[in-house]
Amino acid sequence: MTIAVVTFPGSNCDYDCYKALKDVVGAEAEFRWHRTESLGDVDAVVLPGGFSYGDYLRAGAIARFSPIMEAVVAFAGKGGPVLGICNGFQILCESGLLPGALLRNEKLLFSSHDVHLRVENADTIFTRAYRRHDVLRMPIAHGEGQYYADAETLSLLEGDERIVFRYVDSEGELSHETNPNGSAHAIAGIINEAGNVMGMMPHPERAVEEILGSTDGLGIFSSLVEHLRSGPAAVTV
Amino acid sequence: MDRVGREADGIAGGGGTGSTGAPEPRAGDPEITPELVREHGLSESEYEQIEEILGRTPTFTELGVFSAMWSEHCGYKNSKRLLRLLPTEAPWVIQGPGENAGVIDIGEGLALAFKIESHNHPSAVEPYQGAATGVGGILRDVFTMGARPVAILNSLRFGDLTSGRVRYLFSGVVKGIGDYGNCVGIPNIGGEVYFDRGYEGNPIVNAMCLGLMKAEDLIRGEAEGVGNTLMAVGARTGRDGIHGATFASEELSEDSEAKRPQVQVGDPFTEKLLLEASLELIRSDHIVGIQDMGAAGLTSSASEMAGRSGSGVELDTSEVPVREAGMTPYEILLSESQERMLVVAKKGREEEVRKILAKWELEAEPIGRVTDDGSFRILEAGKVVADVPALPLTEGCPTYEREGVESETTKGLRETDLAPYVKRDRDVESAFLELLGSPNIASRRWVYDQYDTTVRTQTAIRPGGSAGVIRIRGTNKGVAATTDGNGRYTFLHPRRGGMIAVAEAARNLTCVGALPTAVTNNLNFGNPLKPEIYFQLREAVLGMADACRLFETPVTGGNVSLYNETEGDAIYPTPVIGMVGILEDISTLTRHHFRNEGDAIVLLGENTEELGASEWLYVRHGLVAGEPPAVDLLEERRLQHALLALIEAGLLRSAQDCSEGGLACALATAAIGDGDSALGLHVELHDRIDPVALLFGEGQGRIIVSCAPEEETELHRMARNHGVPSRKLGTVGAPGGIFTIRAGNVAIRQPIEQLADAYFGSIPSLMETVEPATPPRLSQ
Amino acid sequence: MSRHRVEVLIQPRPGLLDPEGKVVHHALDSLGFPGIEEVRVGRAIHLEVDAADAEEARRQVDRMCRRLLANPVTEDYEIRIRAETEEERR
Amino acid sequence: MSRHRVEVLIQPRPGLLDPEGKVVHHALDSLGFPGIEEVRVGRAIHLEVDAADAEEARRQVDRMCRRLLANPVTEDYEIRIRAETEEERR
Ligand SMILES: Nc1ncnc2c1ncn2[C@@H]1O[C@H](COP(=O)(O)OP(=O)(O)O)[C@@H](O)[C@H]1O
Ligand SMILES: [Mg+2]
Repeated sequence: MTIAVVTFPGSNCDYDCYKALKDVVGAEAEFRWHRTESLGDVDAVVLPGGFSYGDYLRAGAIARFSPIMEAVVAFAGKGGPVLGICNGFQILCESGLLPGALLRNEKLLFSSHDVHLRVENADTIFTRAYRRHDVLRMPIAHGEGQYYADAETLSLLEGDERIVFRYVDSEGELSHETNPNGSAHAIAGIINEAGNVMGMMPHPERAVEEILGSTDGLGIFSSLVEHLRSGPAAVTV
Repeated sequence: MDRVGREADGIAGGGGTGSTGAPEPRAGDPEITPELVREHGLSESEYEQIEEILGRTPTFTELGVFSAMWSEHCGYKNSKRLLRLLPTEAPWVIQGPGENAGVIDIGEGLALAFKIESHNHPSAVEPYQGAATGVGGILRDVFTMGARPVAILNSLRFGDLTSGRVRYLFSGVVKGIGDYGNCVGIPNIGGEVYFDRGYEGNPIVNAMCLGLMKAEDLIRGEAEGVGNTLMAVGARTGRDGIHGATFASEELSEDSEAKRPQVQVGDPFTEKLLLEASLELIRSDHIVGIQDMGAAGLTSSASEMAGRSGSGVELDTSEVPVREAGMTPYEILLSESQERMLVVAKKGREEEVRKILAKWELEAEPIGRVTDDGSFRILEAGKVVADVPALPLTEGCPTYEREGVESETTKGLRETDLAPYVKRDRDVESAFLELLGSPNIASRRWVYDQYDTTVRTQTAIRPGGSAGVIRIRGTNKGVAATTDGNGRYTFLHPRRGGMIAVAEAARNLTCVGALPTAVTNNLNFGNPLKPEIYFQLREAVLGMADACRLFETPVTGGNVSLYNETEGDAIYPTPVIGMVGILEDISTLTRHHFRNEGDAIVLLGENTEELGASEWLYVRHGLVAGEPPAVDLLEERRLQHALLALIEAGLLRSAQDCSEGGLACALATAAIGDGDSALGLHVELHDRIDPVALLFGEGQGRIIVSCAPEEETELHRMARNHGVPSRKLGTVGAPGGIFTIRAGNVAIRQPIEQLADAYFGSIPSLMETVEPATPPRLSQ
Repeated sequence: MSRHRVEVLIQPRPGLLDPEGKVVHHALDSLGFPGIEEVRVGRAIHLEVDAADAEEARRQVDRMCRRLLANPVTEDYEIRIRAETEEERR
Repeated sequence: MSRHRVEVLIQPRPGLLDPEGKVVHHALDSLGFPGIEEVRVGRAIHLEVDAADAEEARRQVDRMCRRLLANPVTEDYEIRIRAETEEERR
């Protein structure tokens, strides 16, 4: 089983994701350079955080045209699991694999601290290790994380339980103060209709060891690995 | 009389300009006049030395080159002799001062490169870009040594936040530092920021970077091997920041607007690519040297690389990739465009170098070669425009030892009798609340919330604790780092200020359980030609030297920023110490906040009756006066050893030192922690000291620790064995409980949540509710 | 072929909240500027493109906008041909 | 008094590095758009201000630019009065 971690020019969480997968979860992880046109034999893809192309123009706007993205879109189309974290989430929205967009944070400031997330849907291939309404703690670090979609899309997301994580307080309650960027419906992470592409702004790979302050992010990687171990064979693109 | 000397006496000057003959004046270049020389910041006697070295009149290009290399910034004219007083050696020092960054051995085949750098002047003009490019520069200093940057710190000083201009500078600087470091993906793990009207016109922006490498990967900035190829790597050269001095006083003309020095704009995206490409290059076998094109750009990088190796260089400016057409050799040599490197490639490997850069979407162009004639020779399309002996250029800068005299005004301020002020301020509770909300004591979360602190998944202690800590993957070790320096102390008593900066830095490191190991420093001072400023500089350096020697923390490098003045008013003399320490076993890591209800709160060290130079005096009386706290370095060292022993023995639950705001504020921050689980406390103080001094005095050498009640006896026993006074102050209270300190007949009694709100809310509310920050007014 | 100076104005779509505009509006108010009714902050991209004529330049830039420069989910754009020029760059 | 629609175009000063423009230029090139000679990315601020007349509106906005909207050290600005309008807002 192999999970590809894509490196775009300006990615800076690629190594962190790689380490979390390989050293902590014990999965086979490999880097893929953005200029590669094929993913090769892989079972899942992670689009890591960072500042691909410096976040110039709009976060993720330019990376989505990287040669490898065609392969990622095809892979996702065949049901291959794709996880986008932070900048990876932005790239997924820009490339149309996920609906909506990520705007500048409401207060226009970069925001870096631990947040609490409520698991809204524990029945996805990325969240089976959790229970519904578990409260997780992990860092955010972004300047453009305000999730936006039109009303219709939002109600679709709500109705289909495609909102996977919401920003809450430590008790699991919604409040304006704990929404760190002004996201619509306090959305921190969503999944596509087919259930194989998830994007989230917080950084689960930064919450996988005690020394980092939390291990709450582990479940996302272990859910994915568990799914791959029990699930179908690799999708080749 | 000021004493003048040449750094490298006996360096050959005169005559020999190599085989190519003296350069002809270049068409279009101005004539060398005394006026022009003055505009280049060179004194008459310095100019005479240049003529003597060359054996002729310099060309315009050569004049520019000398003026850059012999500037304060590159030549350390007024500080070099003082810097020699600092201890620089220890068995663990691999690379001391003189290279792009210092390097120490941290065991297991690993080395740590680190350095601090100032960007005060650029930040005063354009805070966002000034600070951003400051971070860019310090990152390059570290990765050109072959180390991967792993952490950033920043040390900042501004005027009072009540001024719109100050808020503009503050928010711009913080955003600049954040945007740059975040984009490159280097976590910020700490720093300082202070506000005092003494910095009103002249902010201080110092950035520090730490990098890790295998000791064997160390590479130096040397141009070796005759025939090897010089390559310009990274961003293109534009007219950024060219030699401001020259044009500042030029008569206004048609094209003076076009020629006016441009602000340097940082491009962190290119920096990230350059970082990856450089590390790949260094690990490859294709290059022998690499150096950042920092201050004075191509001039300093090329001549320093030649100077260090004793060889020569020859390069052609028409080969340098430029951003704008029509740039002169003078401009190309002195441009300070960012994100550029000078690389010495092995002859014949140019194509391989180019390929590595191309992978990262960057350019690498051959621009010259290494020679053996000791010359720094510049051509323009094959024609010589400058030919200067490299060693006198890089090492021959005249250095000065000046007269230093303490200012009478300062003496007067220091001798101010503070008793009447103490008498007037009997409401300790309101003083306490005001202090806790003072931007100099309140939480800096507003700042570090804008910095990525967790990228690279190695941050064990983020900003907000005593010192930042990162773990080192693949080992049990950790590295701790901090920056410290108190301008008020140094202003009122420079030598003590220098000592305290070192002592406090070491104390912060020991509080997390790290052994202080080495120092980088940034000397931020006013105009050294003024005797009272030179006095401050010399005294502060002497104090730092004593303390570094005693703590066995050699200085491996640093930076000097002088002339920090506006309209003749100097900033407070501000030596900033950047110190690193090692945790051999990261599981002993200790944090600053209390952990458990019922734990004993114990003070290590003695309370003193010292209120001079305190934040209390500034906040309550608007005064910067009095005698700064005394520091006994031997006692301080004993204290820190005791603390490390206690931590190693596993006795402590927390450790927090007393600094600005004194005992009361240290107790409050230990109780508040990161705000998520603030604990109450109950403390009784029985010292026979005026309660104001007891609560808010900034006496040195004190650490507040907490331990499980059953460990207290053992704690006192061990402290006694180390010759360190220890005594119980009180007990940790309940989550969300009451914070109570009784001192004689006065008391502070507040719900901890309320204190937490004051502590965290102060800077955000100053930044949000007052009229917005406004950009600078420039006459256009 | 001639060179065209083209300006692309990209603005947050009406109805979409514009956090930057809000902050700027508030700042102008508190600096005491009267009578400001609305502020919206967008991007202005200046391009120089070689094209057969102005119409062709516009068509090109329109494709750039749809492909990359503007995000259709959140932004509207407007293209303006500023000038036709063949003069040398400074 | 009437309402004026004003546009402020803010651009990085000539000669200053414009990293964003550089990256966008590069991206457009690699998307296969031909003939692009230069790209610079700036900001566009749209304001509606009440003022006695267009000249007065321009004066006001000019003061706003110098006070807040543009950074004189790194940016140039241009003010355009787009229209005089009293119609109701959408
Ligand atoms: N500019 C800054 N950037 C990052 N962290 C900062 C900054 N200023 C202060 N901090 C952090 O806030 C905490 C308190 O700082 P300070 O009051 O200077 O502590 P101390 O008195 O222990 O030196 C420290 O953890 C420090 O690293
Ligand atoms: Mg401090």
